[in-house]
Amino acid sequence: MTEPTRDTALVLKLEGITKRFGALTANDGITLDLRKGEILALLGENGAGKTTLMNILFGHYVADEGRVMVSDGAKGVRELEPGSPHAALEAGIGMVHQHFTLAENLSALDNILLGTERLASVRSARAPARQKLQDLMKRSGLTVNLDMRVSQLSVGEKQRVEILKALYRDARVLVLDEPTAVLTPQESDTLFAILKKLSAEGLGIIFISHKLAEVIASSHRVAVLRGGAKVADLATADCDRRQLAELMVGHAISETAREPGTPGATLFSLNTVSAGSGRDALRDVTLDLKSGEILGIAGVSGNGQTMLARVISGLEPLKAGEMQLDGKALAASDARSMIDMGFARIPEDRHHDGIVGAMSVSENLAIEAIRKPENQRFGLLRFADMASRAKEMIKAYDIRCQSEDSPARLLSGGNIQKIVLARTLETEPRVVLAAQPSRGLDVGATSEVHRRLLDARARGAGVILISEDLDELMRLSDRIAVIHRGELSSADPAETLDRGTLGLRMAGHSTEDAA
Amino acid sequence: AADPIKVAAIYTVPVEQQWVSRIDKALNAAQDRGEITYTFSENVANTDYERVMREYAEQGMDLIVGEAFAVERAARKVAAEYPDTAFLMGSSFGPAQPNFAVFDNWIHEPSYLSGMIAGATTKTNVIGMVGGYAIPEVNRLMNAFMEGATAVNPDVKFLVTFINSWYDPPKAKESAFAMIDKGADILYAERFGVSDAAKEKGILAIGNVIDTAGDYPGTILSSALWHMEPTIDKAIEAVQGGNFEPADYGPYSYMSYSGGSFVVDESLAPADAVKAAKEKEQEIMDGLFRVNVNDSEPKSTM
Amino acid sequence: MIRFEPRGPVSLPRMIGVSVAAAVVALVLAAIPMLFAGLSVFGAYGLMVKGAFGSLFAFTEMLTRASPLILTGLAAAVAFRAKLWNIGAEGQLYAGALAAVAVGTGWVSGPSYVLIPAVVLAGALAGGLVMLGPTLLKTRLGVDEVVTTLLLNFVTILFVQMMLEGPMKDPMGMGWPQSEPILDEAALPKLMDRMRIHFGLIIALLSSLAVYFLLKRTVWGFEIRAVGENAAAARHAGIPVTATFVRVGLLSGALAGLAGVGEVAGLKGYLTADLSPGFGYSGIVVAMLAGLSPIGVVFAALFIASIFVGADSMSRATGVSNYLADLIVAMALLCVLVSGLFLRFRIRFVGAPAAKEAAE
Amino acid sequence: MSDIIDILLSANFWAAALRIATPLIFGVIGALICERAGVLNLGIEGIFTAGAMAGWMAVWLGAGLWGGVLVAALAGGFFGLIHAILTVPLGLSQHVSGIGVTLFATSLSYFIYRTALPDVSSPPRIEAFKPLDIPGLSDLPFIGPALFQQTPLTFFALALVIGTAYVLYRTPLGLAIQAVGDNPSAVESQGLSVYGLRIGAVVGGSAIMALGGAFLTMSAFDAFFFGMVNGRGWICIALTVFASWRPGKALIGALLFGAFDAFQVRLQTEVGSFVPGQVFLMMPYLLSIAALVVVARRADYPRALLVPYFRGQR
Ligand SMILES: Nc1ncnc2c1ncn2[C@@H]1O[C@H](COP(=O)(O)OP(=O)(O)OP(=O)(O)O)[C@@H](O)[C@H]1O
Ligand SMILES: Nc1ncnc2c1ncn2[C@@H]1O[C@H](COP(=O)(O)OP(=O)(O)OP(=O)(O)O)[C@@H](O)[C@H]1O
Ligand SMILES: [Mg+2]
Ligand SMILES: [Mg+2]
Repeated sequence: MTEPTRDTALVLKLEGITKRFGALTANDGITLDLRKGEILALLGENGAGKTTLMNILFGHYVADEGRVMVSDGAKGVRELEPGSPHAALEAGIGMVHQHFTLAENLSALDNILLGTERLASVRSARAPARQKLQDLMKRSGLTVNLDMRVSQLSVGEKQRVEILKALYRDARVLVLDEPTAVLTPQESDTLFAILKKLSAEGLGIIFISHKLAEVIASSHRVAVLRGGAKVADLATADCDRRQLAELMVGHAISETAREPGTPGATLFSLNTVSAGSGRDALRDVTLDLKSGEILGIAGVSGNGQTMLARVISGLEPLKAGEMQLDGKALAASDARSMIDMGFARIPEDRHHDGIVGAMSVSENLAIEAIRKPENQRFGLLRFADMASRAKEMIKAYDIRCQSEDSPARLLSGGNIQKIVLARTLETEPRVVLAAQPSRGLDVGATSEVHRRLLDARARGAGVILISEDLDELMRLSDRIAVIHRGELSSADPAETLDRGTLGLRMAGHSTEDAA
Repeated sequence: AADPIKVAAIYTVPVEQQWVSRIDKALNAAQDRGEITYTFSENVANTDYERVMREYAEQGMDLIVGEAFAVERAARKVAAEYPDTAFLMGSSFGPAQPNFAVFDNWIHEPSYLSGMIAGATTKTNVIGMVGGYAIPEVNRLMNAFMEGATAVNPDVKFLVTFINSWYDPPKAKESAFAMIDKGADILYAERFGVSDAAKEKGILAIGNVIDTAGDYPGTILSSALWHMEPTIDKAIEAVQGGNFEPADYGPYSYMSYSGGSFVVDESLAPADAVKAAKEKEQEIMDGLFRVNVNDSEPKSTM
Repeated sequence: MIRFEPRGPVSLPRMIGVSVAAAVVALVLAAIPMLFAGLSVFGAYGLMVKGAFGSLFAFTEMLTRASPLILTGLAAAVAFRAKLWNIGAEGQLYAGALAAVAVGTGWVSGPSYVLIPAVVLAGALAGGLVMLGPTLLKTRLGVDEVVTTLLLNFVTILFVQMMLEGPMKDPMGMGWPQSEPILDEAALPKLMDRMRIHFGLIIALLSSLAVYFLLKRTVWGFEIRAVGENAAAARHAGIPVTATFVRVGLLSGALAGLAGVGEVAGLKGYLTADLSPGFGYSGIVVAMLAGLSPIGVVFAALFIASIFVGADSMSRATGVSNYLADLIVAMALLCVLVSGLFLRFRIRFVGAPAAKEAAE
Repeated sequence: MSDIIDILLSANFWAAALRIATPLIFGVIGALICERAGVLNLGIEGIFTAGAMAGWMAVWLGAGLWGGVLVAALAGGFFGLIHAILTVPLGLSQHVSGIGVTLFATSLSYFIYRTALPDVSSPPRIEAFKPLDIPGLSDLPFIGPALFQQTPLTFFALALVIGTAYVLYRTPLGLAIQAVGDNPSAVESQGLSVYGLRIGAVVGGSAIMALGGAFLTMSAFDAFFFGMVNGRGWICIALTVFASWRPGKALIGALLFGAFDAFQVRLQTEVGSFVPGQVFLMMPYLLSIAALVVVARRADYPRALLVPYFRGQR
């Protein structure tokens, strides 16, 4: 990529930002600058302080030390009023948060308009706004149905609304916190094409990502945070993946990959299963999983993956068809029975479905087996045993927490995922369902998840891996099936597939079309 | 005169409640005359009643007045433990030794007479009655009223509603409006709000316990009034004289003791009806006629 | 700008200090209406303390009033732990009282050791059953339980009135809508001669310990906490969410029902439709003051009861309108509520147009 | 059966339904505004009482009827502000703060009333609002008597429904209120103040609730009584859910409840001799629950209802 020259106008400067949460120093004297038309990637492990830094920039948090400078047209730079998102917006900073900040009960248009008009106005001026947005959408390629309620939009569309919110206010700096974590490869590609176009028009962009490939492909410059401090600030052209990964974690990491294996007999299968209704429904899905294999499920988000995971997790009743384990139809398929039959289920939304944030790490580790004799006797909990088992798991899975008694809510995403892994895999399950298991995790945590899944496979378990990350699927899966509009294709050996074919199938073209 | 005696009253409802306001009025009058010092607790919850009684007794009250209706057992027990204090309690039961006297609003006699007036005055032969709760103190007066009305006019029909609150004038008013829609041209105003409906729709109302003729000129046809002065004054006199007896003070609410009175707006009632009622009043005073006491819940008759 | 910073575990002296400070602020505020009514403020405070603690009688009265509050407070605490918003303790209390009376007035006969447990169980069961409806409507049909429980209060109390004017009316009651008296064998024992304090207090204290134990140490308690904190994750982890809600609903209703049992079988001896001066609603306040802690509920109930009984007695001694008592309780409640912040957070006042972050 | 139809066809019946509904309309609209912004306001029962007392007292002291309405709204706003401060920036439990406000507003109103008017065996009266009698319109068949027996406050309530719907759906302020009840961070990230919006909504909503109380003492009746609010506030909380937080449905819900109530009064005199009166009194509550069961599946909760917002909290 052609880089904006160093003397292009400075649009933003962070000077010596330090932020502490109690004993924790989340940001440690960070200095960072951004030029007009520049795309800066911000890298770092989970918990390195990326989001915190951006929140300070946008005025959600106030830094303990340091200041934020913004360009002020011809007059050079001035200090941004700390702690005021309003001031940040006025100064032309737009932010797309790590978690969507959309009111789901309003239309896309109203979300974009929110806060741009005087509250005392007697009428919301929707017509002129619509006009401006239409132009903006045409220019940027970010198209959404402006009148649809946000709750009806797909994840990708929501992401676009978030960016439109910033552009509508004529942002000069756009910050995106992990914008691709929930996007499909195609959506990510489109997004970066748009970002490049916008940067060419002079927008300064900062994006946070854990996906090194896109960082390398799409940024001009990379800044790496580790433990709250900036450890590197390089031109992208000067670095490679391995180097960046090492900078992030501070040591070399090995990427795990699948060894060839010999799958056993069919272990678990779905026969013409239908479930759910509407967008995310499953239609006549047939699938078979052998022991000792990883079966990958690829697909663009919103095509029924969530429903498939819910069905196998025992959270959704079947409308038609049946599930079989060892060739016998399952008698019951609620969550409890699935656990008892040896299913390990890793939910796609680990905060929402994976942990009870207010309960302790130890309780979260025991929750699926709370009625098992090792955790209770006569209905009374055995705390000492729970704690000692928790300590073992914390060690074995390298769960970083203050103690087994701290609330799980305080842990980082990667460590929360490790809690889920520990409690589900510890029981040596026969079937593992992993839904988007590395979403939002840093490279270190991701490789840990991969290692665990491969270990389960090596032990003879069957693993169903639902993912939108094609690299991950290609690296881990023995066979890959594609889900599209609630229908599942037959699974083909991973060796016979490439990204292109998968991409076409995910977009709904049949194999014949592809050939 | 003697030193004023200390009197406390305990009401389970606010003092605005018609019933209780009559006691309050009589006690205030006695205080104004310098015979007593008077203090009261209003809106006392059922559970707290016994504690309040004890606190007043402990404070050395000479006379404690109240309503024991929903707290009979507790009230009698407390009274027994404070034999030096005189208790005069509204009660449906009898007096008890050594110090528990009872009273009640025995104004069924004037109620009967106001019923006679209403029965003779109604043109539609429909009378609406709105009450708070169907308790004996209310039922008794309504029944006497209905009996008086049917005595002079066997064709009269009654509409009865209870609003389940002592204090919801808007609701009482709505009930009254509903009755007017059904043809009632006289309303028996047991609760606040009923006479307002009558006044608004230009029909007549019957007053109960308190005199509201001044508030609704031209609307109050007749009223059965309750006067607590005879009862209270008797009790104060007895306490002052040191000869308080656990008697039934109920009869002091009878017309013959001026505890109850009957008033009629003669410009609104037919003259012969007034005459008949006055004659009946005299019979009652002379002990020649007894009004039935019927505590059962009155029901609509149409 | 105010800035909250979360604190770690709270030390006992700090807790006492903050509580005392809250009480002092509440009393200072209470001085405003007292002055408005023309009272001598310090005299009035003295009378308040005397009214709640000044004699054995005052003290037992305070405990008597606290007993139902402990139980309704527990009812709210248990339900709220599971995020089952039971605002219907008032109705459940009446249902419990009605059942206690139905069983305890001669429907069955027998010695005390049979009748008392029968009355207690009947009351608990009735309270639980009243809560079962809203719970099932919530879990099966998604009907908001705040609303159904609230509305059922009115329905239940009307039903009680209907019973008291109909089949359960005391034939010896001179027409008053009240139940027959509870048999002596079915009445809860008094704890002290000549005082009103009764076995309901013991039931309340034992319930508090039992609920503490349940939540803290049992599988069911674990499941209740998990469902309350994150129902979706609990379901994913195989916890029977519906069954847990039903259990919590039954338990919460039963505790409120026990409060009704205490009031009729321990205190009054028979049932009238004005049995409770809003104990069910106060229970919510008690539970929240206690931070939903079953042990804390006992202290919160004692606090509310002593303020009320003390202020009520003071109003009587000074001849001021006794609505003052409710007013002082309300002000104390608001003060204590705010003081909770000082326990959970370190509060800093800082300059600058700052946005400050807070965390639990 | 034909009696029932007669009742339903009578204009007076619908006039009564609208009259009974009026305080509820104020209450539901007020509660709806608070809840749309994410704050449950159980202070409503006390705010009704405060509005009833303050409005009445102002008129009694000579403020004039509309002056009284203003005073009632200010009183409601005052208690709303207490609730708002406790629940929004301080993030305290909305349930307990609401019940605390109910206790506080009720007892303060009673205490002030009794201390100001210590000796009232017959409560003082004011000259209350009179039904509007608009020549021509009042004489229309059916509509005339049903609509034009009403006092100005009823028309004010109807106008308020339309106004609230307009503000909520058509103005930037309304959009912001809807957004802050759904996802406060959406509001904050667009540079608006979450606290400002929520506090404003609670204060405004409470002021409107108080008008429901004022209607009781200044339109439906002309004096203040203890306990006269009689659970009307709680009903509004229920109706808000029934209305799925929409002003139009709120009006329908309040009217339905008013109709149930007007109907039960009429039915009670019809067949009261066979059925205990309580059965009729239960009817509005039971029918409300039944109505709720019907709409429950579609209820569209403000997602942030009951959830306090702290900036930057995880
Ligand atoms: N409000 C807060 N209170 C306490 N600690 C916080 C708060 N916000 C962030 N932290 C802590 O600060 C550290 C940095 O968090 P931050 O969210 O900035 O990480 P991140 O680099 O964005 O990680 P991820 O890649 O997981 O998004 C973490 O340890 C986190 O737990
Ligand atoms: N996130 C939530 N928040 C609040 N309530 C919830 C939540 N999730 C579920 N519930 C309530 O729990 C009820 C029960 O859910 P569900 O029947 O799926 O549980 P379950 O685990 O299958 O229980 P069981 O197997 O015992 O029937 C739901 O109808 C709903 O009312
Ligand atoms: Mg982050
Ligand atoms: Mg289920």
